[in-house]
Amino acid sequence: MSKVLMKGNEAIAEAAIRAGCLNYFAYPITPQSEVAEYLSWRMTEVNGVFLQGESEVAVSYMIFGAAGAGVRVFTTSSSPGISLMSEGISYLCGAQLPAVFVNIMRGGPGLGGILPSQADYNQATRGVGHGDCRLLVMAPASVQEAAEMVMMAFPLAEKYRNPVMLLGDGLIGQMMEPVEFPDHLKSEPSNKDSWATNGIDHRNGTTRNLVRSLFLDPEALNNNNLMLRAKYERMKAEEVRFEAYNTEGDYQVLIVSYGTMSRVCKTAINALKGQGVEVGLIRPQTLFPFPDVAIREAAAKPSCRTVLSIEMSMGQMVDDVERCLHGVRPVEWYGKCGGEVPTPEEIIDLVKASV
Amino acid sequence: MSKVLMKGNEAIAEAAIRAGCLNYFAYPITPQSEVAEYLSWRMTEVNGVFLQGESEVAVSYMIFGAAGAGVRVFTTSSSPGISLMSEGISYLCGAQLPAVFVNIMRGGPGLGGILPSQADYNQATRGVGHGDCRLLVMAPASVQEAAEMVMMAFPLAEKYRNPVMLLGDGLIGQMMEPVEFPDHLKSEPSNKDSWATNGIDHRNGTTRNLVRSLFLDPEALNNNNLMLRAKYERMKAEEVRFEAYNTEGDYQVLIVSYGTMSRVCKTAINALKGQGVEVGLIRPQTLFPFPDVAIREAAAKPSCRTVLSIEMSMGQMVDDVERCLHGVRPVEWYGKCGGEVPTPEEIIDLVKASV
Amino acid sequence: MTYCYHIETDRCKGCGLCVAVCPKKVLELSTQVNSMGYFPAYQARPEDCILCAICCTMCPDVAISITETASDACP
Amino acid sequence: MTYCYHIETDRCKGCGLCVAVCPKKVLELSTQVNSMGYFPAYQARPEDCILCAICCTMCPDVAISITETASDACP
Amino acid sequence: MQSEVMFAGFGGQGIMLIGKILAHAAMEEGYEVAWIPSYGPEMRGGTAYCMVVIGDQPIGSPIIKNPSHLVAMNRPSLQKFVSTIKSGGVVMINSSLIPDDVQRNDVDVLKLPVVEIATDTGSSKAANIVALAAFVARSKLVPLETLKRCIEEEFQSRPKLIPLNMKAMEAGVAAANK
Amino acid sequence: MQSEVMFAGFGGQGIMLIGKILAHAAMEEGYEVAWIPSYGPEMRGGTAYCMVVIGDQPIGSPIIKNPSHLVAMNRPSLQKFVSTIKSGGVVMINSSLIPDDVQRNDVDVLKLPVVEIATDTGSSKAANIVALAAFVARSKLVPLETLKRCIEEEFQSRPKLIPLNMKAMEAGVAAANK
Amino acid sequence: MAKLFQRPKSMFDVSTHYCPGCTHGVIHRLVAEAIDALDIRGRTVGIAPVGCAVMAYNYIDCDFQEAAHGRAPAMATGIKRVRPDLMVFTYQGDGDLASIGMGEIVHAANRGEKFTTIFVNNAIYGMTGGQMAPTTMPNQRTTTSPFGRKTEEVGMPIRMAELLATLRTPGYITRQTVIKPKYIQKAKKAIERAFVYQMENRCFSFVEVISTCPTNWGMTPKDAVQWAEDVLLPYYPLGDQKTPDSEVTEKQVAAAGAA
Amino acid sequence: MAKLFQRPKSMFDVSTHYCPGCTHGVIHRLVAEAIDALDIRGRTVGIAPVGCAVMAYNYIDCDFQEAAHGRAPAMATGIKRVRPDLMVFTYQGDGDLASIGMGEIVHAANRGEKFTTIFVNNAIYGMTGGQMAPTTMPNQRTTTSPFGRKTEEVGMPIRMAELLATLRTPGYITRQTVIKPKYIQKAKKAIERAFVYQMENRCFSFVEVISTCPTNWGMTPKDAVQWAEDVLLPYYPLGDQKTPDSEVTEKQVAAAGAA
Ligand SMILES: Cc1ncc(C[n+]2csc(CCOP(=O)(O)OP(=O)(O)O)c2C)c(N)n1
Ligand SMILES: Cc1ncc(C[n+]2csc(CCOP(=O)(O)OP(=O)(O)O)c2C)c(N)n1
Ligand code: SF4
Ligand code: SF4
Ligand code: SF4
Ligand code: SF4
Ligand code: SF4
Ligand code: SF4
Ligand SMILES: [Mg+2]
Ligand SMILES: [Mg+2]
Repeated sequence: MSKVLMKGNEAIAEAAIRAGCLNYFAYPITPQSEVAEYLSWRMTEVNGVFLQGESEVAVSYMIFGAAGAGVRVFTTSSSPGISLMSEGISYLCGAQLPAVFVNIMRGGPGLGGILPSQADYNQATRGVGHGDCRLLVMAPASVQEAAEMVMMAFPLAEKYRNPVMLLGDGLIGQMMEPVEFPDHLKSEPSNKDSWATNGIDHRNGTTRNLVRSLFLDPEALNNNNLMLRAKYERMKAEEVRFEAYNTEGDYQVLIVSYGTMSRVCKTAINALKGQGVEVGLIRPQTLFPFPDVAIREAAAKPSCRTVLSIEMSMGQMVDDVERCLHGVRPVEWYGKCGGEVPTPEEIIDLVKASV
Repeated sequence: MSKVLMKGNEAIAEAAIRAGCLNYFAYPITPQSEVAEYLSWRMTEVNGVFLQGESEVAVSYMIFGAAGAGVRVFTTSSSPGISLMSEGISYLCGAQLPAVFVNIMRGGPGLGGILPSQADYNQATRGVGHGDCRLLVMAPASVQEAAEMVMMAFPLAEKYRNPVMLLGDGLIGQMMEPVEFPDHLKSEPSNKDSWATNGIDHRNGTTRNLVRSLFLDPEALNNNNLMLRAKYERMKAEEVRFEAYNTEGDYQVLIVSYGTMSRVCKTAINALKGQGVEVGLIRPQTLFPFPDVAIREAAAKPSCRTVLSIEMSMGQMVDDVERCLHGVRPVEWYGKCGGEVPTPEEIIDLVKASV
Repeated sequence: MTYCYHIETDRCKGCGLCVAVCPKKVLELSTQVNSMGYFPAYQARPEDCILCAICCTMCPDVAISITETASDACP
Repeated sequence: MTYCYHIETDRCKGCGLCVAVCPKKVLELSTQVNSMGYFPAYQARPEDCILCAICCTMCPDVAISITETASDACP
Repeated sequence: MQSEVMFAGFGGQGIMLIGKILAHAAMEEGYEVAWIPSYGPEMRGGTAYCMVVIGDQPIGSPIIKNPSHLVAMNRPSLQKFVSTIKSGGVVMINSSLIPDDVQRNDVDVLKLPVVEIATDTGSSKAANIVALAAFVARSKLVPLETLKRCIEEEFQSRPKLIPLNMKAMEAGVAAANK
Repeated sequence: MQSEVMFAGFGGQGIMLIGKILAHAAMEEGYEVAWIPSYGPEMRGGTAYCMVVIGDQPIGSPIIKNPSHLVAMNRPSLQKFVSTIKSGGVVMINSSLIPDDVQRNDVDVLKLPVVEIATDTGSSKAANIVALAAFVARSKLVPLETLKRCIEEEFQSRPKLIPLNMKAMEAGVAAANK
Repeated sequence: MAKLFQRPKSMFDVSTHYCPGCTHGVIHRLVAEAIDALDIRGRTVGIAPVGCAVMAYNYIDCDFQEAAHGRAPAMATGIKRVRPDLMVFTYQGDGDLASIGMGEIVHAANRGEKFTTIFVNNAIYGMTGGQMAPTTMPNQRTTTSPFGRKTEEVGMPIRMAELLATLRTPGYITRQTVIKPKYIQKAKKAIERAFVYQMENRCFSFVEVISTCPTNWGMTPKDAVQWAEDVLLPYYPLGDQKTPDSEVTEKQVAAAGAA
Repeated sequence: MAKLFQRPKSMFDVSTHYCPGCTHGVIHRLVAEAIDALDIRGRTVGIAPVGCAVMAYNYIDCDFQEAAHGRAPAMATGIKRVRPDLMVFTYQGDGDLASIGMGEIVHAANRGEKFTTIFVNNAIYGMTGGQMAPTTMPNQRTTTSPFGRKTEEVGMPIRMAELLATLRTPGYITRQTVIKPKYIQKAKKAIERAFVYQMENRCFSFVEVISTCPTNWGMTPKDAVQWAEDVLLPYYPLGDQKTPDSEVTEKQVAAAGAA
C-alpha cells in the first residue's frame, strides 16, 4: 500500500479496520470525534459494527459485552470520557477481556480544554480503575506510529487477554501526516472459544462459558489477582518498547519524553548538537511497561549528569523516571499543561540552563 | 466525651457530623453502606442533609454542586463506586472545590469481592481522574484514627480548596473499636464568599461567583494547572504524616505498610523482637503526600539491609517506596489481594527469609 | 404408570410458600431441621394430593418434583 | 418623547432572522462587513417601522434595542 | 496479655450482637478491644462469625488465626474452628444444635443446650444471651456485673426485652456454673 | 531543509482545505509532511489556521514558532502572524479583506484580491484555491503540475466543482506571476 | 389431571444462595423453562446483574456474562450488535435497572436493541442490606429510609414499565409477578413471548416482574407475598404496557409525523 | 403601539460565541428576562452544561457553576438540597440531557428536586461538530449518521417532555420553541412560570425548548427555523405536558393507591 495523507484520528480508525477489528462503540468528544465520524460510514463499507453509545460509561460496557462475546472491538475517547470508562476498564481487566482503548488526551483536570495534553499518564499507567488492574499503554509520536500501534494493539490485547490503551495527545489525533498500513501488522483474531460467551453451539460444545470478575472467595480472588500480576510481570519482560535517540555519543543530559513532546525534544536536540551540546533521548513507546532499565542505563552513562522528564503535564512520568533511576542521576521535571506545547526553544534554554 | 464502641463506618459518619459537616450524599455499596444507614437517621437529628443519589456518578456531582455552593459536604463509597466518581473528582480538583471522599476499599478489579483490600492505592494517589489532579490521601489504621482523620479532612480540604480522600480498607469500616471524637479537632467551615456560588445577596455583593474547570485559553489552563501544582507541592511540604514504629534501635529490615496491614506488621514486629529480630516500620498516614524522606532516611540506617512494602494489593505502594528510596536499599513487595489479610505469621516468615 | 411426588429435603428452605398455596392443604413444615438448618416441607396428607403441581410452580427452590415412572414404586 | 431604534452593528451576526420576521419589511442586510466579518442588518426603510419590537424579540444576539429618550434626538 | 474470642453460628442466631456486648463490657473494664465481623458474601444464610479481641495493649493485627476461645452456635462453626483454638481456651458448644463431641483435651469444653435453656426462660430467641453469659461465667473475661449492665444497655431502646434477657443471662450463668 | 507554511483566516474560508492540498502535493513530491490544524475552542466563528510543514527529513516538532511562509486570508491573521515569519519567506495577503501593508522588507509580500479574482472566474468560494495557487506559484514549494493534480483529486467526489477550481488555480498562478 | 414437574434442563442441580421464600428463584426457573421450551440454550447468553442475582450464572446453565451494577443493557447491546444470532437476556434488579442503570435501560430500549430484559422489582436493594430503591413504596421503611420513604423528599416510586412504554421504539413491555401460582403462569408466558420476539428479531422486550424480599422487608415469606399483592400490585399494575403489534401502527404514525 | 426593548439587566453586554442565527441566544435572553422579572439575580445559581452553552456564564450574570457533560441535574440537586433558599436552574442541550445525562434528569425530576431545567433541544450535538443526538430526527444526516438516522438501527427520537411527564412527582413539564416571535412570547411565559413554581417551592419544573443549529444542520438561519417548524414541531408538539395543579390530584390518586 502506498502512503496516504491522513489525520491521526482517521488513521487510527482505518488502522483498526486493517487490523481486523470491525466493531466500534464510542461517544463523541473533542479532539477525537473524527474517529467515530470516519467509522460511521467506513464500517458500513466493510460490514462492520458502528454504534454511538449514550455515554462513555455505557460504551465501556458495550466494549465489555462485545469483547466477552469473542470479537475484536475498540473504542476511542478523550480524558473525561476515559475517566467515565474507568470502572468498565477495571471490569475488563478483572474478567480478562481483550479490547483496545484509545485516549486522545486533552487538557484537564475537569473540563479543562480541548488542546493537546499528556496529563492522563498517571491514570493510564496506574489508576485507570480500582483494584489491581493495569493496561498495556502505548504512546505514538506520529500518525504513522499511531496507525502501527493500533494494529499491534489488537494481537497484544489478545495475547494477554487484557485491555490495551493507546495514549495519544490531541495533536496526534488532529495532525495529518502520510501514513501506510503495513501488511505485516495485519493479524487474525485469536480463537476465543475457551472463554468467550459466543454461544455453546458456536463452539460445538456442551459446557457454557462464563465471563466474570466476581470472586467472593478470598482465595479465588487472590488467585485471580496473582494471575493478573503474572501477566503484568510478563508484559514487563516482553513488551517494553522505546526509542533511543542520539544516545551513541557522550551526552551531558538525558531527556525522557514521549509522544508529540518527544518530537519537540528531538528538534531541540538537533539544534543543540549544532551548538555543541549533546543530549540523549529515551522515548518510551510503551508507558506501561516502562523502559526502566533502558533509562537507568542511559542515565548511568558517565558523561550524563542529569535527567529531564519533559511532559505535557505537571509532572507525572517524572515519578516513573525517578523510580527507575534508583538514584543514579537526579531527575527534574519540565512541562506545560493546557494546550500550549513547550517549544524547541524552551527545551533548548532548559537544557542549557541545566548543563 | 467518653469512649464509645463503634463500627468504623459509623464512627466515620459521626466524625463528619462532629467536624461540622452536615451534608452527605451517597450511593450504597458494601462494605461501607452503614455510613449511609447511620446518617439516614442521624442527619435528621442534626437538621442536616442526607440524600441517597441514583448512582456514584450522580453523587460525585451532588458533592460538586454542594461544595460549590460553599458548604461542607462528603460522601463515602467503595472501590467500583470511586471509579465511577473519578470524572467528578477531577472536576472538583479542576474547579478547586473542597470536599471529602471516603473509600472503604474492597477487592478488585471489577466486581472483585467485598472483603478488605488496599488495591486502590494507585488510583487514590495518582490516577483517580484525568488531568493533573491529586487528592490529599489519608489512611487510618484504627477506628479511632479514622474518626480523627475525618475530622481533620474537612479543614484540610478547605485549606487547599481540594478534595481530600480517606482511604480505608473494608476492615476499618467493619470493625468496632472504642472511639472518641476529640474536641480539639472540631473546626468551623471557612468563609467561602470569595468563590462559592452561594448567592450574590448572601455575600452582600454585586458581582457573581463562578465555579468552573474549563479554560479554553491554553495559557489560562496552564496557569490553573500551575496553581494546582503549587498546592500539591505545598501539601508535600506541609502535610506529610507518618508513624515510625520500632525505629529507634538497629533494625535489619524496614517495613513500609499502612492501614490494617500495618497493624498486622506491628504484631509481627513485636513477635520478632521476642525472637531477636529487629524490624522497623514506617506507616504512612498520608499516602499523598508520601513520606519520601522519612522512608529514605529510615532505610539508609546502616543496620538496615532491605525494605519490604507490605500491602493488601499486588504491588502498588511499592512503586512509591522504590521511587523515594533512590536506590539506597533494595525494596521488595509482599502482599495479598482479595480479602485474606496476610497474617502476622506470614510476615514473620517473610522477614526471617529476608534477613 | 406411577406418579412420584418428591420434595428434596436438603434443597428446601422451609419458606412455607408451598404450604400456603396447596389447594388441598397437603403440605406442612417439618419440625426436623435439614442440613442447611431449615425446617423443610413434607406431604403431611399425601393421600389428599391431586398432583396439581401448584406447589411445584410456587417453590422458589425447585425442591419439589412430580415424575412418572413405569415401575410400581417411586425410586 | 422620542423612540430610538438602534441596531448595534458590531454585535449583529447578519443572521437575517430579524429581516425575515419584520412585519413591515423594514430591515435588510448590509453589504458592508462589520468588525466580526458579518454583514449586519440595518433599517432600510425606517419610516415604515412601527416599533413593534418583533425584530428585537427574534434577534438571538440582542443586537437591537428600542429606547425612549426625553430629548428630541436619539443619541 | 490478649484474649480473642470467636463467636460463630448461623446468620440470625444473634452472633454479632453477643460479640458486641462482650467487647463493650471489656471496654467498660478499661481493656483495649476490637470487634471484627465476618461480613462475607453479600447474601443471606451461610455462616456468620465475629471475633472479639481484648487486651491490655493496643491491638495489633485484627486478623487472628488462633483465637483463645470459641463460642460455637452451630455444627459447621464448631467443625471449622475448634482445631484453631489455643490450648487452654474455653470452647462453648450449643448442644441444642451440635451433637458432636470435641476431640481435644487441652481445651475447656462447655456444652449447653442453650436453645432449650432459653426457651425455658421465655423465648428461644435469647439463646445467644444464654450462650454469652455461660461463656463469660466460665472464661471470666469480664465481671458478670459489667456484662449485665452492658446487656441492659444493649436493649435500652427496647426495654420490654430486658427482663427476658436478664433471665436468659442468669440461666446461662447458672448452667455454666452447674 | 524544512519549510513551514501558515495558512490563516476566518473559519469558513477553506483554510484547512488548502493547507491539506499543499501537504498532499508535497507528499506526492516525496517530501516528509505534516499538517497541523488549530482545532481551537469547540465553537464557530473565530480565526482558523493550519500549519503545513514540508521537509526532507522526518519532521520533529509540529509546533513552530517561526514559520517560513504565511498565507493570510483576513486581517486578524495577518496581524497575528506576520511578525513571526522567517526572513526571506513569502507573505501572501488576501487584499480583498486586508487593507493593511506589511511593515517588513525582509519578506516577499504578495498582495492579491483573491475574492475578486475568484468571483471573476466563477465563484467567490474558490478564493482559497486562488490564494493557494498564487502562493505556490510564488514560493515554488511544489511543482504546479502536482498541485493541480492534488486539487483535482480533492474534488474527485464532487466533479462538478473541478472546472471551477481549475480556473481559480490558473487565475491565481497568473496573478502571482503578473 | 396430574401434572408432571421437574427442574428445567437449563438449570443447574444446585441449591441457591437466596433467602427462604425469595421469589428470585421462581423467576430463574421461568427463564430456564423458556430457554428449554425454545431450545436455545446453545445460543443464549445471559447477563447477571449486580444485586442478589449476581450469581444467576450458578443456577442457569448457558453462556453468561457478569455485568457491572446497572450496565447490563450496555453489555447486552455490545453482544447483540456484534453477534445478532445469539439470544441475549439481562436479568436485573430494581436498584440495578431503575437507579444506577436508568440511562442504560432507557437508551437500549429506545434504540430497540433486540435483547430481552427480565426486570426483578422487589422495591428494595436486596443484596446490600435493604436500602431504599427508586421503586420503594411511599412510607416503606428501609435501612436508608428509616422513617419510611417520604415522597415529599424523594418522590414517588418509578414505574419502569410505564416509563419505557412512552418510548416509540421498544416493542414488548409488560409487568408480571410471581408471588402466587396464578400469576406465575402468566409470567411464564410473558417471558416466553419476550424471548420469541427476540428470536424473530422484532423488538426489544422487557418483562418487569414484581418479586419479594422477605429478608429486607422484615417479613415471613408468606407475609411478603401478601404485602406484595396488597401494596405493590395496586401501584404496579400487571399486564402488557405495549406489544409489538400495537407498535406497528405507532410506527406508521411516527413516520407520518416525522421528516 | 410602540414597544420598548432592551438587553435584560442580568445579561452581560458582550457578544456571544454562538453562530449567526443560533437560537441559543434567544433562550439565554428569556432566562435573563425571567431573572429580571422576578428580581432574583442575587439568589440565583445557574448551571452551564457541556455543549455549545458551556459558556452561558459569560452571558448571563448570576452565580454559575459549570457542569460536567450531562450531570447538571445532579449538581443542581447538590446545591438545592444544601441551600433551598437559592434559585437554581440548569441549562442543558439534548446531547447533554437526553443522552449521557438521562439517568440524572430522570432521577432529579422523579425526586421532585425544586429546581428548573431549561432543555435546549436542537436535535444534534452542536459543540462537538454535529453528531447524532437521541433527539435527531429519522433520516436526519449528521456527522455520525452520514446516511441519515436509521430508526431500525438506533430507534426513534426520544421526547423528553413526554418521558418525564409519565413520572408522578415532577410538576411542571412543558415544551416550547423560540424559532419565531409568536412562539418566543409563549416560551418566555413558560420559563417565568417554571421559575415561579420553584420560587414557591412547589415542584421540579422543566421547559424543553426546540432550538436550531444552522451550522450543523448545514442550513441558513432562515432555513433552519423553517425546518424546525416543518420537521421538528410535528414530532415534538408544543405545550404543557403537566402542570402542578394537575399533579395535586395525581398525588392524591397515588397516595390512595399506595401503602
Ligand atoms: C458501582 C456499584 N455501586 C454499588 C454497588 C453495590 N450494590 C451491589 S448490589 C446493589 C443493589 C442491588 O439491588 P437490586 O438491584 O434491587 O437487586 P436485588 O438485590 O434487590 O435483587 C448495590 C447498590 C456495586 N456493586 N457497584
Ligand atoms: C464526558 C464527556 N463526554 C463528551 C464530551 C464532549 N461533548 C462536549 S459537548 C457535547 C455534546 C453537546 O451537544 P448538546 O448537549 O446537544 O448541546 P449543543 O451543543 O447542541 O447545544 C459532547 C459530546 C465531554 N465534554 N465530556
Ligand atoms: S401437587 Fe397440588 S395438591 Fe399436591 S401437594 Fe402440591 S399443591 Fe398440594
Ligand atoms: S416452597 Fe419449596 S422451599 Fe419453600 S417450603 Fe415448600 S418445598 Fe420448601
Ligand atoms: S420594530 Fe417591528 S416594524 Fe420595526 S423593524 Fe422591528 S420588526 Fe420591523
Ligand atoms: S437578528 Fe440580530 S443578529 Fe440577526 S441579523 Fe438581525 S440584528 Fe443581526
Ligand atoms: S436479600 Fe431479598 S432479594 Fe436478596 S435473596 Fe434475600 S430475600 Fe431475596
Ligand atoms: S454549533 Fe449549532 S448550537 Fe452551537 S452555536 Fe453553532 S448553531 Fe448554535
Ligand atoms: Mg431489588
Ligand atoms: Mg444539541
